[in-house]
Amino acid sequence: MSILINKDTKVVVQGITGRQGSFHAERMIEYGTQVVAGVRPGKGGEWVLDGKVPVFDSVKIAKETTGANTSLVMVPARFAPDAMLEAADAGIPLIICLTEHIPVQDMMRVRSYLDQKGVRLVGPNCPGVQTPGECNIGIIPGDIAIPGNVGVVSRSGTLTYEVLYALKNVGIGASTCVGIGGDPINGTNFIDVLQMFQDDPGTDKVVLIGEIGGTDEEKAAQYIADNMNKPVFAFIAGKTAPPGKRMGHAGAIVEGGAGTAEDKIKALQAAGVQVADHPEQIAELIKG
Amino acid sequence: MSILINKDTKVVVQGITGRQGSFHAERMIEYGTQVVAGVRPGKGGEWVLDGKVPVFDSVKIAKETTGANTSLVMVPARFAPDAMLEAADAGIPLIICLTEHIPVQDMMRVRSYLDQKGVRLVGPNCPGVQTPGECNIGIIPGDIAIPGNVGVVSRSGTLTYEVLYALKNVGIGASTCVGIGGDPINGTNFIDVLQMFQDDPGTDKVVLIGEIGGTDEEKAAQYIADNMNKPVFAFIAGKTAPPGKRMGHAGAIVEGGAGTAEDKIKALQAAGVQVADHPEQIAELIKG
Amino acid sequence: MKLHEYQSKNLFAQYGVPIPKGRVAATAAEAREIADELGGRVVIKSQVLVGGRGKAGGVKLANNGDEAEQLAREILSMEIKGLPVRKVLVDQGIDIETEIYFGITNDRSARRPVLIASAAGGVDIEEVAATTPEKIIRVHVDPLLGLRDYNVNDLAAGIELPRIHWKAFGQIAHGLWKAYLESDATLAEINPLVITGDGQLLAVDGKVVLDDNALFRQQNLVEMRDLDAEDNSEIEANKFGLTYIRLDGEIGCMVNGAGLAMATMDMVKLYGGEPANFLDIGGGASEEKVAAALRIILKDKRVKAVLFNVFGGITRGDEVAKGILAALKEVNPDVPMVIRLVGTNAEEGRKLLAEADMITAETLSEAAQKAVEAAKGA
Amino acid sequence: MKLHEYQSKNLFAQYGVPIPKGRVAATAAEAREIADELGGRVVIKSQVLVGGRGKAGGVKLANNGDEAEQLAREILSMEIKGLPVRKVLVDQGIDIETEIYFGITNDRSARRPVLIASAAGGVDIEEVAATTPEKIIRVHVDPLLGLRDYNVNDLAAGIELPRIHWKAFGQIAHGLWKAYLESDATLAEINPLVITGDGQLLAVDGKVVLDDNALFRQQNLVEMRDLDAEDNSEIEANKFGLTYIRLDGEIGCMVNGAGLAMATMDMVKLYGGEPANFLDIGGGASEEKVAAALRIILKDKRVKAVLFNVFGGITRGDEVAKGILAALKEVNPDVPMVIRLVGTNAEEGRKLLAEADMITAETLSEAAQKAVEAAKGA
Repeated sequence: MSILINKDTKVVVQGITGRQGSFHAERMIEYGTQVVAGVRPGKGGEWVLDGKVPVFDSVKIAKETTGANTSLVMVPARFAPDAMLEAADAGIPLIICLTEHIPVQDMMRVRSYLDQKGVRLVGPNCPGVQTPGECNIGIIPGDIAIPGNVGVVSRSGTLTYEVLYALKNVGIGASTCVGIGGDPINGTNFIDVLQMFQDDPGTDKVVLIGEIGGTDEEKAAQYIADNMNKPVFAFIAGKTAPPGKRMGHAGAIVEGGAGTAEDKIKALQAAGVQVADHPEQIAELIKG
Repeated sequence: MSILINKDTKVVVQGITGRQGSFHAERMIEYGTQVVAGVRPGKGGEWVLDGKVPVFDSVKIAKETTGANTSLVMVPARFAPDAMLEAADAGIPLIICLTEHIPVQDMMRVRSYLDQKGVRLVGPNCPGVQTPGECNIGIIPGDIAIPGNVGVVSRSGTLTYEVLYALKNVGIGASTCVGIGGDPINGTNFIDVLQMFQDDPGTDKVVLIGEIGGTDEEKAAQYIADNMNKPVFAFIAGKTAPPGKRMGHAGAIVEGGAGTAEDKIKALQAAGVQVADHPEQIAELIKG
Repeated sequence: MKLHEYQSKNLFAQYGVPIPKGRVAATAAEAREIADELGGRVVIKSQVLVGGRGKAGGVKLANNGDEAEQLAREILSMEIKGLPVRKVLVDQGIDIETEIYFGITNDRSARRPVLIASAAGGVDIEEVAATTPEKIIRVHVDPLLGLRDYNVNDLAAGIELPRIHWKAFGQIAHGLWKAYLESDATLAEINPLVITGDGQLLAVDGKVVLDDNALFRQQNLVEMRDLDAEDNSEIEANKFGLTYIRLDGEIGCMVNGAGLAMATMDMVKLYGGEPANFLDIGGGASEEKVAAALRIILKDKRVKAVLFNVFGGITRGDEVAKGILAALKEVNPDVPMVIRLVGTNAEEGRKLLAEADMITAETLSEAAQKAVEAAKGA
Repeated sequence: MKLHEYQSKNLFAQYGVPIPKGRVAATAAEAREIADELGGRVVIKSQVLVGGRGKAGGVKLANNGDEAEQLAREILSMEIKGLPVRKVLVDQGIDIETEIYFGITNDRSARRPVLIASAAGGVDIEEVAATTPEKIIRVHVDPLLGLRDYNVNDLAAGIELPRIHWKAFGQIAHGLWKAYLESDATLAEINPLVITGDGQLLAVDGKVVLDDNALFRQQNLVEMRDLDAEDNSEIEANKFGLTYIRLDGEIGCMVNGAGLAMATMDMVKLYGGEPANFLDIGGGASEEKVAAALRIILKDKRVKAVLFNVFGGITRGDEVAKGILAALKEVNPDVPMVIRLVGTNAEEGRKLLAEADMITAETLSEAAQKAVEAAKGA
């Protein structure tokens, strides 16, 4: 079992004709993901990736023609807000946006619109979602995770790979791995994913990978204390990050004394979460 | 029993310090309606109507202070869109807007926003809502209807009074009378109200008063055929209206051959609705 | 409020929509001058606010200044569907390859703006919609988001616009949208949007209808109003806050409320008469308003009887009656007057009016019947 | 990107927010000239992009041109928190009656813009929020609707602003909102917004922080960038698409991915070292990028060892290794280098790097430990 995506997920890739888009779409297909369509306005009717994927002028047409039910957005930042709105307007219920550097005000408008449409967005500025063995949407390497019963949710990219890889090395697999992204305004937060994992019969344990900035980890801790009976393991990056500086991710910043790693770790521990000192330790903690 | 409003409804009047606003608020209080607050920015802290009603600077403050759960909007057209947005933002679940002449594009934006907030709007350009004997919000005269089991829904003002009055004259009362207004873009349509009447145990029969323009009566007919078992009686105004002309109400216009009284009457009759030749006949038909 | 073709196209041009070179002329000599400037080959188009001017001979092609002057003179002396032609638009002749329909309007049932396009442009779009609806592409715009590029892509793909024109079409779409939005239009239409022989897109004809309720914030556009195209009585009624629409019958109607006014007209017809007008005097009934309404009704010499139908709700019936009596004294009508007054203090009102030599009625049916009879007797 | 006070206030003024008369000066003579123009009584304010300049002596009151020149000279020779003062703002002296805080920022957890106001203005708003949170009024704005009058009313009522000032406050609110919106600000702040003795509202101090991700559409504002206020190495890193932040330790870190980079720093600390920097080289690792990153790290003379931590996922480990080797050859560092390479083709990569006299590690823990040891030994 899994959350968000599985072997039946049909993906439309917005920006499939770009360098990044075509490269990763190819990897996704190799993984076994059903990439049923690409979108590039003005290129409708063409086929890409050696004729494997048809391109459409809009998400609406792509969805009507192929039945796509998930969109992967890999267009440049200045086009990404419209790309998400387009997918939502076309009735796509799940949008995964990898694009980094989207202006915050744009994201506030997009998120408001998506909420009103009841559309789930994962990202932006995230590595994507992977249900090992079934479906891989985004840029999480296909060979670093094996199927299993641990749900993983993270604000980070390579740090997540690190944890997945450490789990794999001790023979532990993942039900689904969700990268929620490093931006201050995103679509899906920890609580959303924790709830899905709690409800997913295929997930027995959960790993949460957080970092400095905002208060989402603190809210997640509260949620865990109130609503979860599955064990949760966590790592929080940024203990040594200085205040007032964005640590690469737009959302990773300690501002006005809020958003420190210490606060988050304390909150999680108080909620019964085992917090690792370093990412590789997660695997040891889970193995027990 | 009734729909939308009853003796427990607490009303805030936006525009209570205006000539129209204060006049009708006074009538509403005489009727027994709980008018708990008025709103006029910059006049917060004053009391109006001989000290009966406190005035607040915003709907939000009025709601927090008085527990108002319904707003009556009686401000001029250029301020009415913001007044509705304000009530919605303040968390008022029911807005009744009497204001006429609101620009259509403003109304499209307002309606879109209210939908996303899950707020019910009745109107604009409507006479209001009356639950005889319990609560009267708007300008429907208080003495032309008696409590009863007939639900009335109408796009018109005085034409509705005509029907209520004719019903009263033969001893028939109304459960609730809802004026949905004569504008092309409004908040609540026939189907919304028909559904409420169908579900309301206090309503046994329903009167629908339509007019030329749009296709809401046709859609209502379909709804009645598919979903209602309570008898419905109707009158449609505008059989003699020439095409291409707005008959007073912004929404009352036959355009491109659509929206004629004939089409609406046919559709209603096909749905088993008894359609009266003239408004006073409604009372006779119901009396049977 | 409708804008003329030249006004509409100039508005579009302000928002970056390309239009043919041309100018409006009020005389044949001016038309010649413009034709000469444009190189001779021009279209002379009557500027009247009714449809079907082409079929009526109000649009002609001229090959040189002489022809332009001659044709402009002819057109400027025409009347089309009762409206005098006071101006002609002289546009350069266009080498037309393809004609597209492109409009933006308010979709009442979807409650949002809709872009409408069709590759079958140049003709009546309602006819296309009726006969070959699949040729009409509709794309809704979210009113809080405004027009997005993907809306335009859906439209361009829908009408199978050749890729080479997508960029130009996109600019036109955004221009038309801004024109629609910022002028509070209920319709902003380009028909035809032409693809010329050398691959340019041009708005060859344009139509804009403004939302009358939004004119308070559109002062620049209000100044373009062409009162020639409107009924004098309707203009007069507007000044007094009345809504008046002239019809073809003999029974003048004066009613408070639009729905009730329509119902009253319908009743007149039901009893064998024909209403002379729609007239809504709105809430209350001040002496001044009633008098103005009476004057307007009676100006129509076909009126053989006047029917008042007033539901005195908020306003008390006796006060309404007094207003009517004062108005009657001022206007002094010579046709029979039937009044039906109900609601608050109606009894008192009816008594006052009966003394004033008016025919009174209790119900709407009775009132309509009496008015029809009175008109026949008059 | 931060704007200076004078830039922020000029931006606000463009949107109709009233500001004191004044101008920026780069020399004491200019300051004197401006003071004379303004009538003598002026405030001389250092323009530096750090907080607390008042406490540092960077804001002074002058009563005449002589004093202004003297004080400007003093301030222009100062360094505040390591930043040289290159400009002063010379503003007319204001008769202050009341000081209000008024700002607009992005509320991360509400996911919408928030207006923040307090009658306790003029001081650090975070301090007010911490000690007397009830004095801070927050009103959210719907990002699709934009600022509405009722938002402003809620704010004005919340801070109990006297009615007489509501209109002026409303204009300032709409101006500040437009400035925030159209410049893609993450913060637009007036502190204090002053009510003067004669009842005027004036933005006496201003602060604007722009969204770095939106600078592509803010060319006019980008030109105001003050590179003096930024770390040279950070500017250099930016050019290569790297994110670099200087810290105080001795172990240089080069990592792909922001989260992993933070985790790597944390590991260094965990094993008793101190990271010298945060550095994210992003996806892939081209020779050029790696070389630039190395140069930037090694420019910091405190660095005693460099730790590479690369998760070769999409990019293959052997290619990453080759990129690093080429970069090493170019930069030729004289401190020990520890590399930990995992993921796709990591084995091949590690072999290549071991031959190049680098210390290799299998896990992040091992790598951090080895780097700390190497730094001690160096």
